Amino acid sequence: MAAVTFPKTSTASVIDLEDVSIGYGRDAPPVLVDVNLSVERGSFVAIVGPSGVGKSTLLRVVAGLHSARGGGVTIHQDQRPGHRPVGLVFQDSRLLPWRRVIRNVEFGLEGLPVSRDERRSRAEAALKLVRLDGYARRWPYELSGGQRQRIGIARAMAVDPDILLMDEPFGALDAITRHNLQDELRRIHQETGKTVLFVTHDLEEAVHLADRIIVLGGTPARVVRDVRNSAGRDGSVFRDQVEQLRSEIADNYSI
Amino acid sequence: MAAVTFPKTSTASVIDLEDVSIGYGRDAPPVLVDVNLSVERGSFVAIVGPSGVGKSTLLRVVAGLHSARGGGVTIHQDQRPGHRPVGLVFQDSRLLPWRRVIRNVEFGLEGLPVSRDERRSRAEAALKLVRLDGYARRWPYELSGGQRQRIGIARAMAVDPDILLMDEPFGALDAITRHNLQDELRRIHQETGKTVLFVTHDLEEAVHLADRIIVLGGTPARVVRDVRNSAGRDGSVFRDQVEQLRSEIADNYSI
Amino acid sequence: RAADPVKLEIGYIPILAASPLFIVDGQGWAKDAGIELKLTRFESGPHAIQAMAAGKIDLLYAGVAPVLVARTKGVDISVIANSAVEEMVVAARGPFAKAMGATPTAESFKKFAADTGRKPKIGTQPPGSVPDTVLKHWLFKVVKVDPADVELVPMGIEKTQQALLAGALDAATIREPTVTVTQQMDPNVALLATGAQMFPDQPGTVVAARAEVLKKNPDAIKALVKAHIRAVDLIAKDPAGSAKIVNNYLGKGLMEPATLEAAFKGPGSKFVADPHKVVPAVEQMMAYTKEIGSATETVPVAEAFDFSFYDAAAK
Amino acid sequence: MKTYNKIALSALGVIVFLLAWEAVARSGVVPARLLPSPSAVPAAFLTEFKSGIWQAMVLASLSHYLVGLSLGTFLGVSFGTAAALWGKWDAFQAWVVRMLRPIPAIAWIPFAIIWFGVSEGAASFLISLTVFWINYYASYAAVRGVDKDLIELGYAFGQGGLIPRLFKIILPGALPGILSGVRAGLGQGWMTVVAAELFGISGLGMRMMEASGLLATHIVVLYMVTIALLYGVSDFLFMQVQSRVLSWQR
Amino acid sequence: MKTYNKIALSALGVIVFLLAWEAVARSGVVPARLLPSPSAVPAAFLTEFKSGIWQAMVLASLSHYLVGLSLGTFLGVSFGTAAALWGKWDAFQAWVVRMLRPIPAIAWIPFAIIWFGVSEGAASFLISLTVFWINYYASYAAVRGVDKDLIELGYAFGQGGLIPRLFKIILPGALPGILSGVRAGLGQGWMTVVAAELFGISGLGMRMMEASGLLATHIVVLYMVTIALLYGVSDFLFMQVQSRVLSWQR
Ligand SMILES: Nc1ncnc2c1ncn2[C@@H]1O[C@H](COP(=O)(O)OP(=O)(O)OP(=O)(O)O)[C@@H](O)[C@H]1O
Ligand SMILES: Nc1ncnc2c1ncn2[C@@H]1O[C@H](COP(=O)(O)OP(=O)(O)OP(=O)(O)O)[C@@H](O)[C@H]1O
Ligand SMILES: [Mg+2]
Ligand SMILES: [Mg+2]
Repeated sequence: MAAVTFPKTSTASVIDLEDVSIGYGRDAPPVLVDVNLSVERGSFVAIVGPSGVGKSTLLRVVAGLHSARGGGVTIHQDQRPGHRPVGLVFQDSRLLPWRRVIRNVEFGLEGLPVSRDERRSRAEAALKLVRLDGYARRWPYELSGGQRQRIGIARAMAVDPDILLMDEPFGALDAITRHNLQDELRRIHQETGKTVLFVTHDLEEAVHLADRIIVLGGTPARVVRDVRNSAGRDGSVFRDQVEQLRSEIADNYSI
Repeated sequence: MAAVTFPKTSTASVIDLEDVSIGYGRDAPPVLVDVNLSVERGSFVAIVGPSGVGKSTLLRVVAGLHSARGGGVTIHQDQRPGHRPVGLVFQDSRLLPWRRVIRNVEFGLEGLPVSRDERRSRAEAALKLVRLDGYARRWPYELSGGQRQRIGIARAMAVDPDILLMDEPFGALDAITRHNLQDELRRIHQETGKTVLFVTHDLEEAVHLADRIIVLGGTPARVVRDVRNSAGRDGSVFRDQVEQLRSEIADNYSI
Repeated sequence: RAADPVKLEIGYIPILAASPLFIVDGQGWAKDAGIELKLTRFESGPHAIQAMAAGKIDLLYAGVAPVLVARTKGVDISVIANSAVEEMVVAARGPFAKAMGATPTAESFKKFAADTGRKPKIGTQPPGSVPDTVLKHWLFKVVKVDPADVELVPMGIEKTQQALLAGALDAATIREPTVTVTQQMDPNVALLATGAQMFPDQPGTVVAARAEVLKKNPDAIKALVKAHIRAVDLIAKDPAGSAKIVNNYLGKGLMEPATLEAAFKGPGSKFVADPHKVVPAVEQMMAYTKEIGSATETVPVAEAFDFSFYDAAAK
Repeated sequence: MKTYNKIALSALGVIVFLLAWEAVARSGVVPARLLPSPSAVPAAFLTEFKSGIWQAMVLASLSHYLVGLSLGTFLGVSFGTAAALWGKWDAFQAWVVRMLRPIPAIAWIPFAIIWFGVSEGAASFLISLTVFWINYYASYAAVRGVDKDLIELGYAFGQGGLIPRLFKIILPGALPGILSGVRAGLGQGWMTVVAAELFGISGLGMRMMEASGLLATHIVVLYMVTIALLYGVSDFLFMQVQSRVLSWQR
Repeated sequence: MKTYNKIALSALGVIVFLLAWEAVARSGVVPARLLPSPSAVPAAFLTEFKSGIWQAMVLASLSHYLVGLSLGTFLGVSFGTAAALWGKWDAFQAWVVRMLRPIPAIAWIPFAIIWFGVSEGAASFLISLTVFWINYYASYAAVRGVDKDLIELGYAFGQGGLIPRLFKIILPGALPGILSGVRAGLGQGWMTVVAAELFGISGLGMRMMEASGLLATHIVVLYMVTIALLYGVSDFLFMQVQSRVLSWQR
């Protein structure tokens, strides 16, 4: 679980993947190969690609949860007291069933040098952010799908990480809630300079939020496209960008 | 688990909800109230509404998995041999972890008067439909999020139901896979005349697929809008319809 | 004999006093008399009595005490012959054995308690059993020990010797063949009192039968008692030969026949087949049991005995 | 189901059971001297209670039981969890455990005597042994079955170290299984109390053996009922606590 | 961990255990007559084997064990599952179970004798009893813990009837917990074999008690080791089967 290096020096790139290949099991063919990716500090990177291409797998490797088969994974991020360097939103919401909502949100704060009161107030703030402040005392099973997903977002936000890894965080949300949270995320990103790695299926969302978009494709998958993006929220530049991505993905659609 | 009536007579409406109110627990306030809904045979109805409004709950009541607190729920559907009257795609994929993919897809066919070979071939066809024919022998934990969701769709398709209840079935899918499956679903709907009840967060998807759109909103939630929809796939009618729905939902957005 | 053999199930406890039964079976005397024996072994008297009360066992080689108790509880069984008397002895080990010397006295008990700062622990079986009664008789009637100077620990038969050898007990009431075995294993184990010293004519193992069986197969029982008498005689005449036969039933592969022979010749082995001879001792013991409060009523002892089979067989 | 319905059903169950027992005892199918009817129990209780024996025996056994139970449960859960967590330790101890596991309480008695003498400690030791094994296996399986995804979640949020992983993920996740072992041990402990008092340690078990030797079956049954009540109450309380602890389970 | 690493570690564990035992036996900490050294076992085995006693006893006990184990496991899983499934039945039997549960094997012996006589059946009955309880509680908890969402899934796909629900959802879902109970019962059965052969039924237990009564401790230890091996092999095989059956568990 610790094939990731955390060097002390702070450089411009926060995440460095060099010739990384990733696979499950010993003998199975690799899922991802030749991944070279260097993410600048403070950038907002979206990852898109067909279902099953390896987006979640890539995120898990960056988070240090899965070791790469080959190549080098480096995270340049110091540990600030009271924060976790990395916060992860899972594709499945993955709440601890034996903790009430508020305690699930506090989970990542435990073990940090943070007082009990601060922990609680940060968790409450995160709950408010995802508009679930009335649900603090519920059990996870008493939530709707979208509510569960938002608790997962709140949990990652509560640790106030420098690197935010999000695996389709808004997938189960209705348009309005989604827009609200997109706006919040954009605001937080701009105000705090967090680095965000964001997996999404919604190309509009990718173009709308990210300043860089990575397209994965092929079997085994590799980075087939890496675009700088500065299309605004609407207008023809935006449309063009989305359409271009769509065809890009379609060309490399194989899974 | 059986508060749903299945009368023998076959009328134009397949699902009839009269003054239904629904809640969890004994004393908690109801989630849905005054739901009056009658779904015509062969129609394609989309249900939209904010996260946590009660869409999944409504589907569970129609499927007979949760009893309504009050009012009448009637399903007018005969049992055809070799088919289930109702097929349900869950919001979470809900696969049986101890069955391989193919056996998960076969699940609903067991107990039907269908030979072992036919069962297998129908399951394989359903797997092919969701483009996962190479994954038959995998365990559920070896799948990506979108793959799991597609197995859930295949399972519901395999029983060839007359009423298809789908709870955000394409939520975790990339644009292309999603479009492919949307087309498949539309084709199946048109060819077989299945009745489809479809929960989605994607208003474009709703307008694109459904011929009727139900908007839920408010606390406790009720049907705030019930629109016939015949906007095509693109063009200004389509856009207008989507925009109108968006504002409709925003007006009744309270959760 | 034209008739089918009579089938009899006999229960026993694996002690030396059951030897006549082993000889009867081993020599084929029962078969000769047209009886088919099935021997069933029990670890303790109570289980055997329970099996008998449930009608699963016809005859039983067991201590006289459980048989009498069973009668008071309405189990219709009678003693038809005796097997052995004066079985229990008191064996001691370690410092306690040394402190007691050749003749234990009340003073030596007191002195041991004073010297070591603890009461000697003596293992025996639960109250109401023969070992407990005769031990108490020896302690409080014969040696006249102050009850405050000893601690009696009731436990199962074979736990007693394990605890003795492990040093958890200072002394214990044991019987053959474990007396011999224990002494062979640990030469420091000394006999403090013989059965006769503990309680003169100390009653021991008897042969008991269910009344129903007695009624149904009087001839077979008579023949069996006859064989039993013959076996008792054989043990006295030929302990070595008997030991070989008995070894097949008792400790086969676990000890040598020589050990059994030594046990037959030791002070803890006295076989008496005549039930008449034990009645007075049993009566005395019953009286004493009541005196020390282990039993609430005295059992009419003579009624528990059915001498007719022995008398007929011994003629 | 409503709570009072449950209580009524339970009471009904006990009544049916007692009536069946009384009927069997009276019918003579089972010899009365082997199975006294339940109506004989109150009288037996009064005698034993007045003489003070009942209280003394209950207290003595209760103390063996509690010590043995806590020790066996604690060690069983600890060793079971440890074996499930560390593959190397598991492999190392697997066959040693297989050799020690089937040794019955009776065979441990000599060791109990050697290590503890004829003392309360020996009885507690024997009780803790059986309780230990049940908890060992239950915990082992429960810890093995903890959702790997949740462990991954722990690593993702800095709770991957041994202590937080153990206390925040593994033990809570394994709790239902562990508690089922504890519950089974609760009863197994009482089953062993009797065997553990067979060698001179006073308590319910010893009194029962004494009474059984004298065929005083009504006394035996009295103590059986006593054990049943003691166990019944503790099991009931345990279930109450468990249903609170596991209230997240639906 | 590689398989051969595992095997090496296990072998190491057993060797360390045997050496420690030999050391204790030789050191005299424990009187030699109470604990023979393991090196005395082969000689004892030869004697017993040549006389044919060993084979006879092993076969006899094995048959009691197998019958008791299968019966106890089957009934325990059945009753535990039933109680977990039907609230009414659960409430009805809850307190009756609480009364019967703590009754030790020894106290059941009279009933075993009454119902089965002094026979193999009685021994199997006693073994099945302890095995029953362990499986009862393990199954109860396991069935209770089955994911309610999966049961709902069953209803949604026409598998809500008792039979399909039970065999397609509940039992597979509860399987890890049930198997942990079966495994614990596997050992508990051997622990009870000895107690079950205390009253005239021949087998390992009886032979051990006989030897123990005559202080032939090397024979006692021989049979302990025999039981350990029999159990060890069956537990090992069980684990192999289990890891195949639960291969979906990651
Ligand atoms: N088991 C439960 N106990 C109590 N409340 C519940 C339970 N399940 C759901 N709820 C509540 O009922 C409401 C409706 O839930 P439901 O799952 O139907 O929402 P939904 O419309 O499907 O939302 P989403 O789009 O997020 O999936 C929510 O507010 C939720 O918190
Ligand atoms: N535990 C596993 N064992 C074997 N293969 C796996 C495992 N987990 C995932 N895979 C395979 O690896 C590939 C990549 O999976 P991953 O979850 O990264 O996809 P994804 O890009 O996140 O897809 P989605 O958009 O559907 O979530 C898939 O083909 C999947 O089947
Ligand atoms: Mg994914
Ligand atoms: Mg929902």
